[in-house]
Amino acid sequence: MPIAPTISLHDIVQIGPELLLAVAGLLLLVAGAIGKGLEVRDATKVAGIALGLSTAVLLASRWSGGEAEPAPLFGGSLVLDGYAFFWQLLALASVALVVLMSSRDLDRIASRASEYYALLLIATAGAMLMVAALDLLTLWIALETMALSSYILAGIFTHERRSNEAAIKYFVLGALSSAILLYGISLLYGATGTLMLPGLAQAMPAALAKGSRIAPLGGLLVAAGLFFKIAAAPFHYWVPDVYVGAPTPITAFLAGASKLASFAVLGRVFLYAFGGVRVEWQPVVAGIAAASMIWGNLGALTQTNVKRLLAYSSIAHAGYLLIGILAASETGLWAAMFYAAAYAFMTIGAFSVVALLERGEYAGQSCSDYAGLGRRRPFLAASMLVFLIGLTGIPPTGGFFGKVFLFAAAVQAGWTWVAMVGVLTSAVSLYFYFRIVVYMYFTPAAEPDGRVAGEGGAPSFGIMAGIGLCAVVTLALGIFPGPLIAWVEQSLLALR
Amino acid sequence: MSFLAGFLQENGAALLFYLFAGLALAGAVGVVTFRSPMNGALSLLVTFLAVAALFLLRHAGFVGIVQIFVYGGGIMVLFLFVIMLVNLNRLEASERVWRQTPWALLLSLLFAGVVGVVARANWGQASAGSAERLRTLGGEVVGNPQALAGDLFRNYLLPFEIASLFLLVAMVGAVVLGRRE
Amino acid sequence: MNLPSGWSHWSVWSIGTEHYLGLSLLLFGIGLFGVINRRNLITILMSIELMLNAVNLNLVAFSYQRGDLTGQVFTVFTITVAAGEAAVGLGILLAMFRLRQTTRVDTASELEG
Amino acid sequence: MFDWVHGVPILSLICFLPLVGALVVIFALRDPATIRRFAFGVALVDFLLSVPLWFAFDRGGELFQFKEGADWIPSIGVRYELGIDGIALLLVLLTTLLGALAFLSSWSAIREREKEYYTFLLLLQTGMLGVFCALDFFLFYVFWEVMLVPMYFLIGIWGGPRRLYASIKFFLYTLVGSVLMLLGLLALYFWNGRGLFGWTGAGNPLSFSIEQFHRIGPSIPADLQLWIFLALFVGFAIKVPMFPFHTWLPDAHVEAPTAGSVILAGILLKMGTYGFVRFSLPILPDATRRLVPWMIGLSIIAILYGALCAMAQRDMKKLVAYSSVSHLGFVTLGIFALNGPGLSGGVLQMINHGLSTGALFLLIGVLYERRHTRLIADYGGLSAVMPRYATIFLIITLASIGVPALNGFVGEFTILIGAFAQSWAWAIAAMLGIVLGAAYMLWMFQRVFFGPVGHEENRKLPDLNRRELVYLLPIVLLCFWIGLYPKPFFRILEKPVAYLVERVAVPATEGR
Amino acid sequence: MRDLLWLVPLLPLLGALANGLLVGRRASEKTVSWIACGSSGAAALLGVGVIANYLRSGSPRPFALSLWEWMAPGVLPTARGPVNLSIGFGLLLDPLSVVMLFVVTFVGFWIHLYSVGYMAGEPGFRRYFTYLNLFLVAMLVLVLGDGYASMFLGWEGVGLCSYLVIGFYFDRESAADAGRKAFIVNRIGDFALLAGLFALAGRFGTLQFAELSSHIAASADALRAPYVLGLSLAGFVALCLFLGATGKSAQIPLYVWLPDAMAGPTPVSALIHAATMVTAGVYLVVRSNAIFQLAPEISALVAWVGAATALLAAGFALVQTDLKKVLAYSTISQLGYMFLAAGLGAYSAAIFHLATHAFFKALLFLAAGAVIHVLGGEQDLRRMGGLWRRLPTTARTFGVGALAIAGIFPFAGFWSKDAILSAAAASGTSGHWVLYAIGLLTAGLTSFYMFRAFALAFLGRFRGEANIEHHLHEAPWTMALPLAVLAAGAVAAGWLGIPEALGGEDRFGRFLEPVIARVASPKVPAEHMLSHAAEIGFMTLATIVAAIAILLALRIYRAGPERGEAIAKRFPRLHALLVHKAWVDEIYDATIVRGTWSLARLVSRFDAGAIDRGMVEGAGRLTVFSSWLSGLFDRHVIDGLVNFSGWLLDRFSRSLRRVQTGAVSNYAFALALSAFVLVCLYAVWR
Repeated sequence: MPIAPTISLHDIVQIGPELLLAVAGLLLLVAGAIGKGLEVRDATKVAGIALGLSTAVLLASRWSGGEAEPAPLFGGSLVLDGYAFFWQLLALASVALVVLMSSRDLDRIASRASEYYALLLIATAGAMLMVAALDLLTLWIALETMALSSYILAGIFTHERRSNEAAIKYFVLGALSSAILLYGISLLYGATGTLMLPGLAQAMPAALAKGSRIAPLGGLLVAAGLFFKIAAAPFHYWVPDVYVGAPTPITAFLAGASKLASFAVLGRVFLYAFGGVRVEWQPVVAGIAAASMIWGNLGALTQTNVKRLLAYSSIAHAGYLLIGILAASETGLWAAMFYAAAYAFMTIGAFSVVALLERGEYAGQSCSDYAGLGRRRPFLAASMLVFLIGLTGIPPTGGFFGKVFLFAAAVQAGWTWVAMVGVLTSAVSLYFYFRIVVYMYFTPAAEPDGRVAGEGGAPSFGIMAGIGLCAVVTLALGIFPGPLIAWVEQSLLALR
Repeated sequence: MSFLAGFLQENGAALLFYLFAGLALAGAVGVVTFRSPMNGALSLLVTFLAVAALFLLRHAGFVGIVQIFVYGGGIMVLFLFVIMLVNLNRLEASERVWRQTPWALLLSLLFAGVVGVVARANWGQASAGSAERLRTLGGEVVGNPQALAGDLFRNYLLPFEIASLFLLVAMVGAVVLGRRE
Repeated sequence: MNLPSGWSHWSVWSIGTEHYLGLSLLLFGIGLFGVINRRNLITILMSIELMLNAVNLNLVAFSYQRGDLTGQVFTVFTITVAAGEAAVGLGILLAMFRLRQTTRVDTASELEG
Repeated sequence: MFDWVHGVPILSLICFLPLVGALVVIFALRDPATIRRFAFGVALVDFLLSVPLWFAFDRGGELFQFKEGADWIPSIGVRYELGIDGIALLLVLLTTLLGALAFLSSWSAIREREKEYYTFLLLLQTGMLGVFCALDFFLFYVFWEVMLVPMYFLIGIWGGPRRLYASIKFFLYTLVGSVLMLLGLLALYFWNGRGLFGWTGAGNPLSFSIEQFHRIGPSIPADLQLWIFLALFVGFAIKVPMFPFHTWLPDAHVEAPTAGSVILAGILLKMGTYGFVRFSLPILPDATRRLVPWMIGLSIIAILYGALCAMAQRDMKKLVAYSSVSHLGFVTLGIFALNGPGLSGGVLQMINHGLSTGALFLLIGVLYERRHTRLIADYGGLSAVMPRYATIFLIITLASIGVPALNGFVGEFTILIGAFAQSWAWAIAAMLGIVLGAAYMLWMFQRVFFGPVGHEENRKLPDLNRRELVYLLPIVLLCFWIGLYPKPFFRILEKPVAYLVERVAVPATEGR
Repeated sequence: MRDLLWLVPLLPLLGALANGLLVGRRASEKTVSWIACGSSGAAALLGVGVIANYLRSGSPRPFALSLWEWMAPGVLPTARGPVNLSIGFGLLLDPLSVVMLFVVTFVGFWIHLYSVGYMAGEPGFRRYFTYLNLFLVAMLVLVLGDGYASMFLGWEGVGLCSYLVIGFYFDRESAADAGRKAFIVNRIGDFALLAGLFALAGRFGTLQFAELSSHIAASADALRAPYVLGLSLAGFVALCLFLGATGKSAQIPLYVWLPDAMAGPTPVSALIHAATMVTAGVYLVVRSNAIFQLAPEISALVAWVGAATALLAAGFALVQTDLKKVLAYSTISQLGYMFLAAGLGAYSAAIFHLATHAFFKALLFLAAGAVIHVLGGEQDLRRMGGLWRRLPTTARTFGVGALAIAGIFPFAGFWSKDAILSAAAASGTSGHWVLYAIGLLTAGLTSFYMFRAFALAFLGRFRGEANIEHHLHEAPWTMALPLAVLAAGAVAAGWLGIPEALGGEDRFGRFLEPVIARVASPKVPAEHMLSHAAEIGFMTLATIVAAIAILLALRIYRAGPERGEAIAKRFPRLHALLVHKAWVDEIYDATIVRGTWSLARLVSRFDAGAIDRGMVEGAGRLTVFSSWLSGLFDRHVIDGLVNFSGWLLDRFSRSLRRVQTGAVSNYAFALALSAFVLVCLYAVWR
């Protein structure tokens, strides 16, 4: 008997941006395999063009879509609602910034440039799909696609011990958490008989009302898997090691696109699928958020390696973002989205600076390597200053507004103690963020002429442009947050 | 004798389940206890095959076959290949993290135990199983593979496509990571 | 075949979802133990496969219990992903072996703190 | 003559002129001498721009004047809203004046990294002015926090030997305070809207408008008021600083460069007390009344404690820093006396303290520039070497210890009248601080200026030069003006103070 | 002419400004002295004119000149309802301020003139005259102020100028110390004074004398009602004001600053620490007499403190060897007299003595200054002697002053001292006979120490160094003229107040009458209840005591200090007590001063230690520690757990010797543990 397809061409067109990325990835692979392969510059260009095109298609399809909330695609596997659109665009933007900062590092693995970009693009496609996924299967497979790419990218410097170690750790722990997540999905499926998020949204309250314990158990295990992905404590053990070991652009990708896409999924699952049983999971999320903020910030306090410090900061920021989910309100969600956007630019900017200053596998990552940066490279130092101010949450940066709104949501929802933890830990965070500032501005450079030996020549235009862009966006979000807020407010999930 | 035959007839499925479950567990225990990776890989194969049989017992014929092909065939070959590639002679015995062993044991048991205890209360609350519907497509009984294909390509086409992307990544990854500079 | 409901109706000889669930939990636990306790990356990879198999058992059992094919479909994907993960994991292992002449993960503990 | 200021967005101009100046310094200027002159020019123009406010301000008119407004973040009701009342007007003038003088004082003191220095100083100026001009609580908060960064750098780069410690301590302290204040602010915001957890709100459209908060404030339930008050209190009290939140102050003061100390003592500390009169009192009258004994108690402790600490100091700057703790204790005492004399005295004392302590730091800076030490023991007999300097130092010292005919007296006198009207015991306890104040200030003065010239290096110290006179004399003149004829200041405070008293008025007691 | 009253303080102010700011450092002494003397002289002349004008108007009604509104800090809740507090700055001319105005400008001008000669050649000439003029301004504001606030401006102003001139020789550590001591001791008094003012303001909502007097008259009973500390409001205010007065007027317990204040130049001592400023306390009490009358218990306290101070200071003066210190204690003692009078309700007598004292004490100081000047700064009486011949003018004028202070008929002191002693005898205050006896004893002591000083300085032979003896010469006319004028005053000033008993009209008392409030008070009877005969009897008694004391002093000290020292040896304890001024300075130093300093150091250490390091850095350290802990968590705690398990297992099995670890395994363990904990927590919750 023939199988009637339920999928139209329309649906295929709708995932055009992701398809474009996948196709570009394939092209890169093919081109890389032919003859001597692609030059780094050319590969970068291809990746950039693919991202640009993808963005253009995404925007075009969004604007042509009109105001009405779009219907689910692929038989309910995918929905391109405003929420998905926001995160997809954010993922594209952060990956674009990652591409801008990549070219410098790629000199070390010139022969793998095309694979590198191909994997990056496919990971992006995975991230874009998972934020739009409407059933757990699609969500999980997209997540796995992104994760697998990340494992490889983290270890792509196969001849470098640190990169390899990062890959091992990330892979082992990632696979373990993935198994836990999967086990949770299987339990959820068993308890509710559905993998569709809308179905879960209806089934969960019913299951709980009937006294089901498998359903919440499955939900918890799913949450644990996602907490791992967003690097929330105490599922964060991989973060410092992997962030330090991975090539810096990939670290930026992990801290940016990967983390944020996972967060988007977490938001969709918790607020939409489990939205009806929020009282069940709110204490868990509160605990995780508080633990992340405390652990991340305290862990960063004694770090001297900037990359590692930023890794711990990334843990802390997972906690801040979780406040938005914890509040389970519109305010909380849009605050988290706003903060995620600001955070993406701040953290990728900061990692870009790290990428620019590091030398080889080990050198140039310590705080003391930033000594005198304010004089040596005023632009770089000033940009870093902006990022650090933003990460601390001081105006006039986007980070400030994000934190304010998140704490506001927590206060409004009655989670004042979490907000307290948040404000106090962000005050603590000042201490380590500004240690870098101290080195940049208050400590004279080690070398009398201000040039540090081996510090990588003239920086490429791309990375400088990326840093500048990040700084400008960070500031712009701090001075005129209105448009972004208006946008995210229209991109909210339908909360239950 | 007839008691035995009757018993077998009545409880054959159960006996088979216990047989394969035992095999699966034994294989699993072998994986985590054998010092030699080669022995571990062979025990893993036992588990794979036993699990495939357990699938069949639950009317998941297609999945069972896939399990045998992919796990028993592909993945196992991959493992063995790598084990040989990295030169078995030079490959150290797979030692344990001894200091962690009791804790790991405790944790694993507790994990399974607690989840089991928590879930226990719900066991059997769901409706009865039905093998029929696992063979039905559009109201017609067509057989498990066809029914599964119907479901897969109608409702889960997108994940299927993404899976292809996933496999591409896996392939590229294996190449990139395995390739000598 | 009516499934008994609750612990008191549990029967040794009528195999229900709970049997599969129990087996799967045991497999999952053993796999977890392997991941935690073994130092050879190959064994760790194999243990992860065990855990995924445990998940598959769950899915198939639930699929049968509910008379719903989705579980089986999911199992197909799980197997696929398991294969992919194995491939990449072994790739990483190869790279590791090339760098360190060993597959013991405890040799990769340079990054700490 | 000054009516034109009503036609232009004068407050925005005043607030953002330094910012524009900072941008120019960053991007357009290179030569240190040019930067110096330019930055001072900007500050001076800013001051000149703010002077017309004094004349154009309608003493009997609206509470808030020169209002400007524009939507900023419409979706959450944040508006860019500026406006000043009499209290803010005085503080704005103080800021622009002290700012300009601080710029001038840095000309010879700062000889490295001038570009950054003046950039930060100008940014700081914008932040402080914004705090005093903002009529939107959120905007206020943004300015409040923005200001931390330049101050941090001023201490951290151009400060003394323990600058790193001092700068991060300053930053951490104030940041902790302000983030807690933020929680209070948010509670107000939500109460104005739909409410927050236990409490049903007023149901108004979302807004951070200070005037709106003033309107709804008294109807906030008393227990919520208490919580909000405490949250705001931490923020303000750290800034003031009130005992026991004061320990950042001596470090920050001592390590900061002269201009930094001047601005820190002269203006930054006022933001805390300004916060009390702008927010705590009118918005949370019930909580204020309830906590008055605590606030007064802390004020008195601060007065005595600061004075006693000051007595034991060997470093001039540290001494003056602790004296600030004591003096600001008077300010908070006056504010929480909750009556006319107390409040207007408190506000006036904010100005007075800004002038006299600012001048003291300028003077110490002059000495430090010549001798590079601030230890009292390294001086002695300077009256003979630097008579002009000694004279001005004496006048400022007297102003600071509250000798009549100088500004300090007017403030302390009115504050104490107000405090005495509330409770004779409070006033008497606080007055002990006056005695101690005379003791430590005169002790310092004597050790520095009297006696034989003990150190050979001090024999050849040059007296004040013309530039130094230019930035010191205006303060001296103002001290005398406020000391002898403070009526214009009281006149300008009349309306806002009456408004505050009306908000928090306690029934008249039997004069105790 | 009266309308020019504002010019009286303004003229010296202009002089001070001119000298201080305008003339510049190279101005000649001549210019400076012309400006200073000119402005003070003009002020004195103008003052006389104003006074004449006021007297001629014939009306006792005070003439008020409101200059500007000083402080208007808003509405104050007072006992009579909310009052829009307005504190004005203005001048007031009434009989009391007329007396004070005259004394201040008159004595002030002559001391200016005297200083021209005395200070010639000093390096701080210009500074000196600036301070002197400033002092005159402040003192004029003090006595002319139309309210407590204006008065307080002058009050603090004179304190400040006193500080400046005491520390005039600032390169001497002792002078600087003395200046600071004066200022701070005065501050302690001011502290109390301010409290009194605040109580008044809190009760009536005003500080203007005119308004206050009407309010007080209207609400006498309310003022007597209990207020705080067991006192009535009037008692509280009176106590506060009196404490303020003890500071400025060097009474027990705050007199310690005055002897040290002699570190300043002598003319300054004459002007500030004898004739004018120190009398401000008396002026304050008399000015506030309405309140004191309502607080009889405080009035009695005033009287007793005054008497005690008078006696004690006279005792100290007996043994001083420093000429200026003798005069300083004499001043304290005489001020005690004035307070005695004021406390007994004899306000006009107090002011009368104040006025006469201003003349003769200024005279004594100036004469002493002339001696010291001539001797090149020598102040020790033991190194003087025999100057009667060498310095005839100085010696004779000093003698006049000494006779005046001793209260010998008909010198000025006789009349004023008599008024006080009569008041004491006639007073209704309990124990007034004791007060009288103290007064009489003090009079005797006064005569004794004064003539002791006279004898030691002017009689006998010169005991100083020979080379000084050759250069002894009489003072220049600028110094001699003031001496002569003041001597005339010391003789004649008392004649203004010849009591009715001796056929006079007590014009002085009559003149002051409008200032003395008539608050009905059962305990304070009207003055002068003694019969004329009794009064004459008391006068005679006092004169006899004084005369005997004079003769005794001359007998003992005519030849030199030796006989006196011999007598002192016979009373070693008493002598030590007096020489060491009853160790009051030492006691204050040991308790209050050191106590405060120790407290300050303690607090400072507490601040640096407990508050800062303890609380803040403790929190900081806790943070760092917990960060270290959490940093270690990844590294050590998990491992520690593992170690612990290893240790545990070691007890069971020796086979587990090989202890190894792998980081990824640990992470995986922790990850699984976290998930497990989540599950467990959930299982517990449900």
